[in-house]
Amino acid sequence: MENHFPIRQILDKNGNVIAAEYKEKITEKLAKDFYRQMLRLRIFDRKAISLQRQGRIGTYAPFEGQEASQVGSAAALAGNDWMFPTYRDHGAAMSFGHSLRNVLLFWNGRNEGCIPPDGKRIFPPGIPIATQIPHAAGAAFAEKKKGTANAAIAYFGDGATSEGDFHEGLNFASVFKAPVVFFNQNNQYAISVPIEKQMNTKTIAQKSLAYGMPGIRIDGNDIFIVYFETLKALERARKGEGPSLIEAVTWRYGAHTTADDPSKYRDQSESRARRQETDPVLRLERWMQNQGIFDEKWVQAAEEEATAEIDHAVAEMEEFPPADPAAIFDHVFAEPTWQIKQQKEDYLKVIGGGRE
Amino acid sequence: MENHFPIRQILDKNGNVIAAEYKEKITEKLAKDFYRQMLRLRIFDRKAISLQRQGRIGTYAPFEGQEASQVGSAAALAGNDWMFPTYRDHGAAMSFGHSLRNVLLFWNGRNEGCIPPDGKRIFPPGIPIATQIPHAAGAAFAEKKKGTANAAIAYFGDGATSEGDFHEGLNFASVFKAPVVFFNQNNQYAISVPIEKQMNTKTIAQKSLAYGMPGIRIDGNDIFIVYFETLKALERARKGEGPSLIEAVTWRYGAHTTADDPSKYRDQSESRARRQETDPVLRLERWMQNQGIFDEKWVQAAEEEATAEIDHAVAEMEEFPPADPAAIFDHVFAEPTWQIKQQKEDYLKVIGGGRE
Amino acid sequence: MKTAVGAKTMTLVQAITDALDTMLDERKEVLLLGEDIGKNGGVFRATDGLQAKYGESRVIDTPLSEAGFVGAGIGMAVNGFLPVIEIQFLGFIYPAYEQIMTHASRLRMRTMGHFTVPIVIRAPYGAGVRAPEIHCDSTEAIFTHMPGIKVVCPSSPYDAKGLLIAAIEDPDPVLFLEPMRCYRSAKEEVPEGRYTIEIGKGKKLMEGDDVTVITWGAMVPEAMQAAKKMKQKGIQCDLIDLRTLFPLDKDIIAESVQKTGRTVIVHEAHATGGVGNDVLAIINDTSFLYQKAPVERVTGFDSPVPYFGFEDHYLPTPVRIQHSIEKVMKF
Amino acid sequence: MKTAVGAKTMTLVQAITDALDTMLDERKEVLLLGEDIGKNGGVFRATDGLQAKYGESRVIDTPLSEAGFVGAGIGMAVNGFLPVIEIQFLGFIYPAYEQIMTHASRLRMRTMGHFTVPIVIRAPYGAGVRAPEIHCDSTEAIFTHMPGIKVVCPSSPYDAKGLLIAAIEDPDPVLFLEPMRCYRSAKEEVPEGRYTIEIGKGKKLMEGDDVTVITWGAMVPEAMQAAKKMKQKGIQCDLIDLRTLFPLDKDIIAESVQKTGRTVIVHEAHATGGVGNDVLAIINDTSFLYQKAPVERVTGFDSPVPYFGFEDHYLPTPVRIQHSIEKVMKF
Ligand SMILES: Cc1ncc(C[n+]2csc(CCOP(=O)(O)OP(=O)(O)O)c2C)c(N)n1
Ligand SMILES: Cc1ncc(C[n+]2csc(CCOP(=O)(O)OP(=O)(O)O)c2C)c(N)n1
Ligand SMILES: [Mg+2]
Ligand SMILES: [Mg+2]
Repeated sequence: MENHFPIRQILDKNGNVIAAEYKEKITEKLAKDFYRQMLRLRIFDRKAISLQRQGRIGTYAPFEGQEASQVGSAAALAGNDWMFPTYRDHGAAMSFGHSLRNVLLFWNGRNEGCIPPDGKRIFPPGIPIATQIPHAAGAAFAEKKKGTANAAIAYFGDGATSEGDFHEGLNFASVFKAPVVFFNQNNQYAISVPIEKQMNTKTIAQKSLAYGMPGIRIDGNDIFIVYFETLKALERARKGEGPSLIEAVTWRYGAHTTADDPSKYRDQSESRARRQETDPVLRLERWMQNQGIFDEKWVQAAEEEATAEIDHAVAEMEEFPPADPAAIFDHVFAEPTWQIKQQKEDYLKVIGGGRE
Repeated sequence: MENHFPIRQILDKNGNVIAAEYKEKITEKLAKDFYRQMLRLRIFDRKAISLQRQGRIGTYAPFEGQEASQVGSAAALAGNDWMFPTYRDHGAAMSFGHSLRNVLLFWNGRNEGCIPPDGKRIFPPGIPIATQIPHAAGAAFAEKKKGTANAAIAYFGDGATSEGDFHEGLNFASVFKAPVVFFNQNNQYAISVPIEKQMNTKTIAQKSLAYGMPGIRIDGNDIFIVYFETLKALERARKGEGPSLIEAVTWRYGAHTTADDPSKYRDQSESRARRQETDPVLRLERWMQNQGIFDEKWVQAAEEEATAEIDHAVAEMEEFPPADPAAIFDHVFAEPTWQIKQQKEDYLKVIGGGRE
Repeated sequence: MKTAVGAKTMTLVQAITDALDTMLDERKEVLLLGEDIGKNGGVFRATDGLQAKYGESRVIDTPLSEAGFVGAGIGMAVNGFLPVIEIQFLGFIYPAYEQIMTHASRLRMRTMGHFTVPIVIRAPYGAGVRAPEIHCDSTEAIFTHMPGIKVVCPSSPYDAKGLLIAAIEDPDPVLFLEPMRCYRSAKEEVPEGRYTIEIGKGKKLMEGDDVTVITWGAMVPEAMQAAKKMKQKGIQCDLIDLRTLFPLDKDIIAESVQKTGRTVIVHEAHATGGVGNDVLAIINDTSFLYQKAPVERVTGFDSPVPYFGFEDHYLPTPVRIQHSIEKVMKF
Repeated sequence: MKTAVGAKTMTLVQAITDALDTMLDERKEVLLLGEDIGKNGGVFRATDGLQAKYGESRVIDTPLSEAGFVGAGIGMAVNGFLPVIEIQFLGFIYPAYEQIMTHASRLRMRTMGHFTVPIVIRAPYGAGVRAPEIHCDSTEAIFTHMPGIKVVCPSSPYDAKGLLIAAIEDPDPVLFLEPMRCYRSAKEEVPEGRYTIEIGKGKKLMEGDDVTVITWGAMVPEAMQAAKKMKQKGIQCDLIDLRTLFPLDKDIIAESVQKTGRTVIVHEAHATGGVGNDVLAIINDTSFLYQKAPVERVTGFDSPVPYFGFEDHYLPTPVRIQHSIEKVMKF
């Protein structure tokens, strides 16, 4: 099966385009745009970790190492498409237009963080593993019923493929030819569990065969293959040809979340080696260097711009009004039931001016 | 995929052995034994339907048409193996040694019907679809841990493949190389839903690829291929090579259950045609005829023997003591909790000598 | 809002079909999802004829996968549709429990109203029809404890139609429980066309000053029978059909208990953790000083619903209800 | 039965590890299943070091599939093993709800004792540690309503070890809830080796004649704090840690309420359908004439557990508990 599903690349690890048919399509503009976005996300991710360490936000799930998968796939979406991210895909969400402030609010335990910008159809991050997969199938099926050309993308990890909801979601989508792309980031670990203990297959792409849908295995650290293959899958979807499964093979450098200690279960030298060899940002940098278009000053400017944007978002997050307890009661139903009304009234009475 | 998973046969529909390597293995004794068992089950099944019509048992799920799948697979088991049947697999259970009386009791709403004969490891019929699949994986894994050569077989239908538990059970078994055979009877309908609406694949066997386990598609009305392929899969399991998936393509002639009216959703002429062409009993009869060993008298004797056995079981079922309400309370926990003790006491007081 | 014009005599299950038909006709966002609901018209025929009338794009047979189609239904609801999902029997809803618990019921709160899930999940429930195991569960309490979803349970054709239409129009998820034992046991006049019954309101079925009897769904006829028997003995029951299990109708409970001071609650679910205890809590909170006797609960036992050979022992009967009425009267 | 020899000071989570270690050592049928419990030692380190000590064949990292490994655990339990299954957080048990509801809890009854399921399902539960959503649920009531499974919830290291060993030795399925907020918040002397605490028995933490305060798990320290404050005001609380949520300790509740006549129940789960209502039902059934005031319930609200930015508002606090104590005293 591994032979049937080789890891496809456009850019090899030295930054050379090895798929000639893409030479034309890879423009300086595209590359620079991707580079800027990945840089921005990486800075965000590191900032968030440091905010967590300082107790300024709660537990945080970093995605460093997976930027190409997230930026490349999100870039393939059209504005009206639906995105169903997990707790590790705020990279994709932010590059699709989610507000940085809200992403930070989410990690700071605020429901406000689940609200996407106006018009952006980004679902709140899926916490119970794989449960977002049927949602994406359903939202996509709804688009099909409305007769639009919109599609949906569902993100999930290697571990998520073990859950029943993965199976049920893919089966549902395949039966109804729903316009959805199932985008798997195979970072080869589910917390501490390596993929060999997660499944008896060498690839995730081959699971597509169980649903009669196209499946492809790609280098998730090669932003071009991620972008172009996601685009293809979305085109199929828009044309009514149904769902596809993409396995983007990647790696998280850091901990599962800031509450995790990866040295308990894996040799950290592997992450260090991968940073040198297969890093998504570095790879694109090498291509740009090969093209002679890599400009340190431009990078520095991009970094500064991103840092300023992120700092601004952090400030916004920190200036955000404190949690209003009314929110606990006001959004359970469109109209609160008597229980909730009474509980709200009682509680506000107890705390009076404020909470002890 | 259909080409990768052709429907394999040993016996073609005219009763000719088309797989030469099996010529030796198919003995008169084996054939007669299989014939007798299928006959017995068919008589049982028809009797049960008529009992239901007469109100002598409750809703009943018939299996007529699927006898070869059930007898052939059960015959491949060793005495200490585990069987996890569904509500439609009491054919398999009875040919593995379950008591006819208890099977009838089950369909008459008696928990006593779930108790297999001493030493027989037959689970009660799985009612919530696909939930028995992880049990079989676990029981098999336990045998492996104990270091025995015992295996387990899990039965399930085409519809069951859509449930999460199918996926999770197969994945679990494949990761731990549990000695279990996943035996699918693809009768092409889940109540009224035809397989084309159940899944986007043409075969169920190909779903094995998602778990890195061997999968095979066989003619479920050819008892020889069923028997020999199940035997092979069990051998693999016993040798520590892990689980397999068998798709036995078959057909139920009758209703989903006695509460179902198949004319609502399918043309009954198809069932009639299949009876003439692909019936499992008839096929074996043809082979025996081709061999010149088919003996009407022997058949008649076998029929009479089965009928007598079944009538006896019906009588036993009907003479069985009436439901003792104590059973509701006495088997919830090893030791009843105070709630249950009190509820039992109160209830027995209310009904006094008997229930109104 | 259309006004009902004529009326027809129908069973509860026919009233369900009629409600679905009415709403499929009125609102193009309504669609039905479930197992065997198309050609087959559902195993209880609740959707009979609807696929023929509205087509396969509105009445959709799904794969056998409760988590899958409830999950997909959530996605469709978020994206503008009003899915009405049939679970074949309540005992088969458990594979979808996670989707309901962590998504359908929470999405409004999680997103402070940005995304909402206006789905209805219909499920026949309860014992007493000699069905195989797991087909007989009455596990409403595992949903009433779940904030963010309403739970409705009619006992008559008229209520069934009006409440189902209200559920479909409700902007939040509603679990709609149908007492299968009552599906065809009685007929009643049901108005044609659209009408609604307010979710959260119980109904007084009998007026009496002596004892309050509170029940719902398939236990309504049993309680009614007991109440009639008691009337012959000179004890007047105030009989309440709750109709909605979350939110409970606090006022109807308090009003009645404050009048009678004596209460018997009847439900077929297990005693421990049953919705009866929520009724008890309302009595505690609203009517403590009016109580003349401890509340009696007549319920299914704290054992799994047994196989049908035992179910008549398991289910509350008029006799058990009468015993409890006498007990609270004698206290 | 070994007798404990020495004792060590440890936290609740260490006591859990110790109990598992003890039982892995004592009975070769015991094995652990779950996500990340091997090398990683569990996300809370409850199984830390156990795989190194007992090997991969006894301490087994499973695929990420709760229905799969609970279902397989049932199969293993039926076939002679004593699986102790870790669910990473109670909020992730829902995918396995069907397996627990229709199989683990019913198999003994279905087969009249022929097949049994001696499993333990361990799950950290509760809010208050600033964890992301769904990590904070306290949904014990959807299991206490399920006949055939016991539900245990210790609040101290000593109880945790003794109850977990009792759960592992129990011939029936036990859901073992661990208040993650108490995992490391206090230490206590815990005997070495095997000892058990009877499932179904509560514990008196403070004696008082004025008001009964009933709670469990992570709310014990909150209630204790409130009780101490009240003592300063001259009100003596009879403080009960239930420790087991099914079957509840009827006697300890009745004895205390009959003494004080006033009751405050504290739990972090939602009010509607909470286990508090079962306590209320016991009081109704056993102590009606002793009650001097309606029972007060201090609970989480009838809203989904909010994101952690709001959780301090959601959770019962000593102040809310004191308010309720004062309310029942003043009635
Ligand atoms: C149903 C459920 N079970 C367990 C968890 C706890 N958990 C959070 S993330 C995670 C691992 C997920 O691995 P994978 O799908 O590979 O995604 P990754 O974290 O690597 O991006 C687990 C077990 C959960 N969130 N939901
Ligand atoms: C979880 C669950 N959902 C729904 C049902 C109702 N039901 C009983 S049998 C059946 C169809 C099963 O089809 P298949 O797996 O093909 O087996 P077959 O009946 O054809 O043998 C359905 C939907 C059930 N028993 N369990
Ligand atoms: Mg991963
Ligand atoms: Mg079938």
